[in-house]
Amino acid sequence: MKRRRYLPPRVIMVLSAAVGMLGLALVARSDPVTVAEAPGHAAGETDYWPMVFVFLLSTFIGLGVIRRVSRLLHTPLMSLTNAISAIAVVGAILIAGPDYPPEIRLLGGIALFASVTNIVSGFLITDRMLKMFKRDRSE
Amino acid sequence: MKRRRYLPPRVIMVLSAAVGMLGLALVARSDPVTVAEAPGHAAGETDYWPMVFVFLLSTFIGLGVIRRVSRLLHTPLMSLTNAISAIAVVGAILIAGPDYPPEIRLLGGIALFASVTNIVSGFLITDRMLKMFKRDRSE
Amino acid sequence: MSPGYVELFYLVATALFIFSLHWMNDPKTARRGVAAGAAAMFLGVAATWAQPFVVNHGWMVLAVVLGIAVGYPLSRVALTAAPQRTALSHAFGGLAAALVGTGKYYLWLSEGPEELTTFRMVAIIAEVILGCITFTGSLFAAGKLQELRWIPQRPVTYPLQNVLNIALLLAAVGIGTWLALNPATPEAAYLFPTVIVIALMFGILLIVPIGGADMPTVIAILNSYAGLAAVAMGFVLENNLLITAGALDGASGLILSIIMCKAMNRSYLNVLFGAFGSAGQTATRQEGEQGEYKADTPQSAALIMEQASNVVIIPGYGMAVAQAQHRVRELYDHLKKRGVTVRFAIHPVAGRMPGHMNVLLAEADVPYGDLVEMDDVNRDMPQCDVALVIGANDVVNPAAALDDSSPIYGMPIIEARKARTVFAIKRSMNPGFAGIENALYSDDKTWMLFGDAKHVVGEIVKELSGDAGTG
Amino acid sequence: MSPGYVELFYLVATALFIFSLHWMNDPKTARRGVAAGAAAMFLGVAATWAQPFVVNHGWMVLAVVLGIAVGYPLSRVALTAAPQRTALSHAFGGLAAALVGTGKYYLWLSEGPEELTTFRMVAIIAEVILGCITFTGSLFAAGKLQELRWIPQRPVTYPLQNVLNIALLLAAVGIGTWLALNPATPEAAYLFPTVIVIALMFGILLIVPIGGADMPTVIAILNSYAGLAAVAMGFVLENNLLITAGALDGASGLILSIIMCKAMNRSYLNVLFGAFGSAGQTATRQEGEQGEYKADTPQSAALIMEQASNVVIIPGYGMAVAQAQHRVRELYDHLKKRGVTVRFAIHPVAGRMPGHMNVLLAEADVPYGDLVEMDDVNRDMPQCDVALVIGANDVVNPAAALDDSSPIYGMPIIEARKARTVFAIKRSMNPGFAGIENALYSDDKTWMLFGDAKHVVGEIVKELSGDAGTG
Ligand SMILES: NC(=O)c1ccc[n+]([C@@H]2O[C@H](COP(=O)([O-])OP(=O)(O)OC[C@H]3O[C@@H](n4cnc5c(N)ncnc54)[C@H](OP(=O)(O)O)[C@@H]3O)[C@@H](O)[C@H]2O)c1
Ligand SMILES: NC(=O)c1ccc[n+]([C@@H]2O[C@H](COP(=O)([O-])OP(=O)(O)OC[C@H]3O[C@@H](n4cnc5c(N)ncnc54)[C@H](OP(=O)(O)O)[C@@H]3O)[C@@H](O)[C@H]2O)c1
Repeated sequence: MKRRRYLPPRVIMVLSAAVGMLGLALVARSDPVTVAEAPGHAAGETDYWPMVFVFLLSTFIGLGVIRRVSRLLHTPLMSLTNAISAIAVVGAILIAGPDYPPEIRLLGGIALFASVTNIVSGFLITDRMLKMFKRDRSE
Repeated sequence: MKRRRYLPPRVIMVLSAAVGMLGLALVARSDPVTVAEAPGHAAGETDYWPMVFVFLLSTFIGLGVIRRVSRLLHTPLMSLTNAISAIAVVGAILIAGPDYPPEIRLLGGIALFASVTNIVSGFLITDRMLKMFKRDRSE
Repeated sequence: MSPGYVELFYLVATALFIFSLHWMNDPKTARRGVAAGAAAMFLGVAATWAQPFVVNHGWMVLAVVLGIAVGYPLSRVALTAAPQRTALSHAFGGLAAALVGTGKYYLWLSEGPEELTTFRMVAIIAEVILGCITFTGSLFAAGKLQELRWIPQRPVTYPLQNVLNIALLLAAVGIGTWLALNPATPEAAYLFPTVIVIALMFGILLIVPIGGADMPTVIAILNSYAGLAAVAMGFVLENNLLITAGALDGASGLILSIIMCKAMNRSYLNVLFGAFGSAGQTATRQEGEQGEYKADTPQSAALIMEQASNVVIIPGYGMAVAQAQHRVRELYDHLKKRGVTVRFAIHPVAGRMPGHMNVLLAEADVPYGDLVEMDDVNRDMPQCDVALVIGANDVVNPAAALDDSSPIYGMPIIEARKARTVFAIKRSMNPGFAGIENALYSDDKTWMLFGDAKHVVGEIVKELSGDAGTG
Repeated sequence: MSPGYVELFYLVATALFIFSLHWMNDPKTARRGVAAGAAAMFLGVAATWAQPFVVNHGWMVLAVVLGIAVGYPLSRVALTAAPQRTALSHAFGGLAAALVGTGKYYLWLSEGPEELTTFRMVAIIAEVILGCITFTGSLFAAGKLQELRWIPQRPVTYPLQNVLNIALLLAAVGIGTWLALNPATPEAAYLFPTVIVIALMFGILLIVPIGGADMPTVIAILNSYAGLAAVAMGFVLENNLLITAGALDGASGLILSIIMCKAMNRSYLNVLFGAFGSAGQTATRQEGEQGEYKADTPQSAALIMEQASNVVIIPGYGMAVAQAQHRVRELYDHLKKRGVTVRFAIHPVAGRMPGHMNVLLAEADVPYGDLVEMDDVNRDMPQCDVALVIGANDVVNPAAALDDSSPIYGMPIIEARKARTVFAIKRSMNPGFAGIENALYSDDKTWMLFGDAKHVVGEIVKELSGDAGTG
């Protein structure tokens, strides 16, 4: 099976350059403010760079892995990644869980509800679709 | 061209589990010590997790990318990765450069010398080899 | 960052998410991929919830139970409704991201404005804008796909539309930037909501000019927005799992939308701003000469296929609309039993979402070994006795290959016209998604079989089985 | 972490390193890969050096100049010496890692022992142990490959060798762990150097029992150690670029060594602890019956090849030793000119490093389109008129396929024996790397051409060109 390469290096290059520029913009503004003003966080505040690295590296992995997903499975892939995007549930728990003012917790609760809906429906429907794919009838 | 998959998911799974275990071991020991004892670094110290993420993600990328390197180019690949491992130069600069005691700077200087040797010879010999690969004679 | 044990779980979850997508590269391992993804999600939730500062358990359990109660039925929808479900689900995802961002902002604003560093503000604004756009945009897209009566199917266009949209977006970004630089300013009380409102509006206005049939591409793009919103949330909450999972998602949406654009031979910009298949365009096309055509009966089609040695079935959106896949599988079975070689030619954008035909045929139990990709089947087309087109139109339109004035010119097609005989099942001579005539239907070797796909195929099967009980 | 602008450069450098390796997947883009890698290295160095606390410029420039002075000549070595150069270079890399780790340890010890957290100590110990093993191990491996007189080529084995080695490693790890838990203890003054000495010794003892010909696999493993040492250094210095680049390296060494092990049908453990091809083993093998064989002359070989329509050349380590690749290319040219189809069959572990034959033939200007991989060429072997084996032995040994008592049984080979006629160029009937007889040479259809490969191929070429001036 011949697979096309959907992302020529040029495109990836441009994308990564864009990410880099974004980073630059953040740096230019952010460093003085955070180091000077944020009390108690002085050491931790500027440490967002590792997160940017994690983002860049995961994006590369995503591009590499998704490009190799079988054409056959693009519909289940869409619902699987939809389910994965429900990872926002982690953020929802962090807002809904602690002893915050009730209106904040309400926002978190709604977010939690929405994410759980996605988790449940996303994984189940993906599995339902995949169950149907058979190489031959006997399986 | 048919390429074999050298790393079955099982292997990768085991590897990542191993990394996870290593992490666990570090956690078990590290957290109380660092948080309690390191003055001035209280917020920054426990932040090695992002580095572990960066390590895991880069390893995945490395496995994915290297598996797809053309067989034809395995010799240049060895010398290219050899050159890349000279990235230790960054560490050498950080030891040799600052206003440290002379014996430390000496260590750094030797490390710097060794790494630069690798950088220069590694990239040059790789390029020399690659220059020789031609699809047909006219190129 | 979270405590060590939580990060360890996050690390394992990240690895599992990567394997989850990796295993989707083959139908044999794909279900394992779903299991890995679900396990990763479980680890992420468990590790987060287990932290000591999480105390509102009752409230959260309620939300989870409600989520399961709504999510489970959503997972049982008919597969034809899968695109709508995905869109709806993106809307929920966008909503969650926007709410979390908003919550975190007001929390910091009231408890410690000095926490609102520029970096965090940029991330919060990005999260909220992306979340809001995804929310309303996806809702609207779901409505279009569900063909709700009060949502216009056709692209709605008006003068200066793109200018207005871009101005809106710039306004949101501008206010956001200002907020990022002055996070704790008194004006924030109304400026932050303004950003939210503008982003919500922009989500709708972005989708309004896009035709219902372009929705799958839009959904993939919205998927990548949802992923990026999760990444931004990760930056806000300093949470690596959100960043990795969100980035994987973002990459997935990006690649799927690029695949679709390529298969339709259109550019990204054209999909988003081109108002393709708008009323005006279609009208001009409709004026073109209506070709001559010949109709035939299912009975004679059955006779001819029975005697063929090589039949290629080309399904399209019509098969999905008519829910004809089970009848089609019966046809496949009958022909196979008679020793006819039957294969399915799958165009990458047949139907209304990538892989649409594959899922439908898999649902009807057709082994995927007999589904052939476009490039492979085109090579064998000249050796094909009968090409049976079931509710496909654009994906077999020779204009894409021959007529360089056609809007779909350059789109790769399945070359049904190279087969010895062509049967085409559809309800009328109306055009398909792209709204243009199809010369294949007026070709000498083509016979039209008018009617609903399920009914017509059923008739053919009845004839082949020589038994009235099959229909 | 470093200041923002440094991290930005590191980020770009990381992306470039990834592209660098990605572009190696095709010879057409490979040189761009080298450029990307060099650019990434430059960015990394520049960003690090530019930081204000770097003040010893004179001292560092001296080191850099010396490094260039030594590095440049090392890049001009003959390609046959490429494995030694790589090994030597790994030794330098290991040295650098060990020195940086040591320096950082003593620095923290004297200036602020409270900085020596458990995490950092674990990383420092890992860096120093890996660095030292890589240093002495690679030096020793380079010596073996260079065939230095005072370094034994054959594996050196003695009783309880593996037990001793493992005990040493455990001792180093044990002391290291204790140090990690008590970093600023007064005993550190001698314990830390002890760890270094043990690791240095272990590096040598690890390599001593491994035969010279297993060195390529060992070099790949050492490459991955060097990478991991860089990762550990990254953890110590909290430097993301070191972590990413080191991890890429580690992955590369791992995969290359796995590829080599698979192609030789051996396990990792067997390479490291098996003392394969040791003197004792070879002796037993040598006693086996010496098959009958027939010798022929280059002249008659030239005649037969001229009349063939399909010739496959199978090069091996002997071609590298004799530096015969240029003559081989002349042979290829002459045969091509006469309309003979000539292709090269490349075994994955022919020669002494992966891809060895490819580089040599590329050096001699043979287009890589005519180099065929093992699996592809084996399919066509029965249609091949002449198989010309040039200094290859194990990679064409039928025992790998037929004799399940052979130590190389199960290793995939190039099936020269399926060709109609086989010519084999070597200097004697001595065995190759694995030290075992080769039944191919006593086959009925095989003709031996004894002599140095360069000379013999030269003779054939002379005959073909009918011109004494070509040699
Ligand atoms: N798959 C994707 O990811 C994707 C994404 C975006 C856009 N698209 C676009 O969607 C189009 C897909 O092409 P396609 O050939 O599959 O579909 P199409 O061009 O839309 O044609 C579908 C045909 O099916 C017929 N039909 C509808 N309902 C039917 C029924 N119940 N029974 C029988 N026939 C019926 C219609 O004709 P009658 O009305 O006469 O019956 C229509 O001509 C392409 O233009 C593609 O670019 C696809
Ligand atoms: N490539 C790798 O990555 C790698 C890594 C580790 C191990 N190995 C091992 O290396 C071996 C490679 O197989 P191979 O077939 O290429 O090599 P080989 O089995 O070592 O055989 C080389 C042959 O070349 C002959 N020869 C040596 N010098 C010559 C000269 N100047 N002129 C003519 N002939 C000469 C030798 O015979 P005479 O002495 O009679 O001339 C010898 O039989 C395999 O066993 C493989 O497992 C390879």
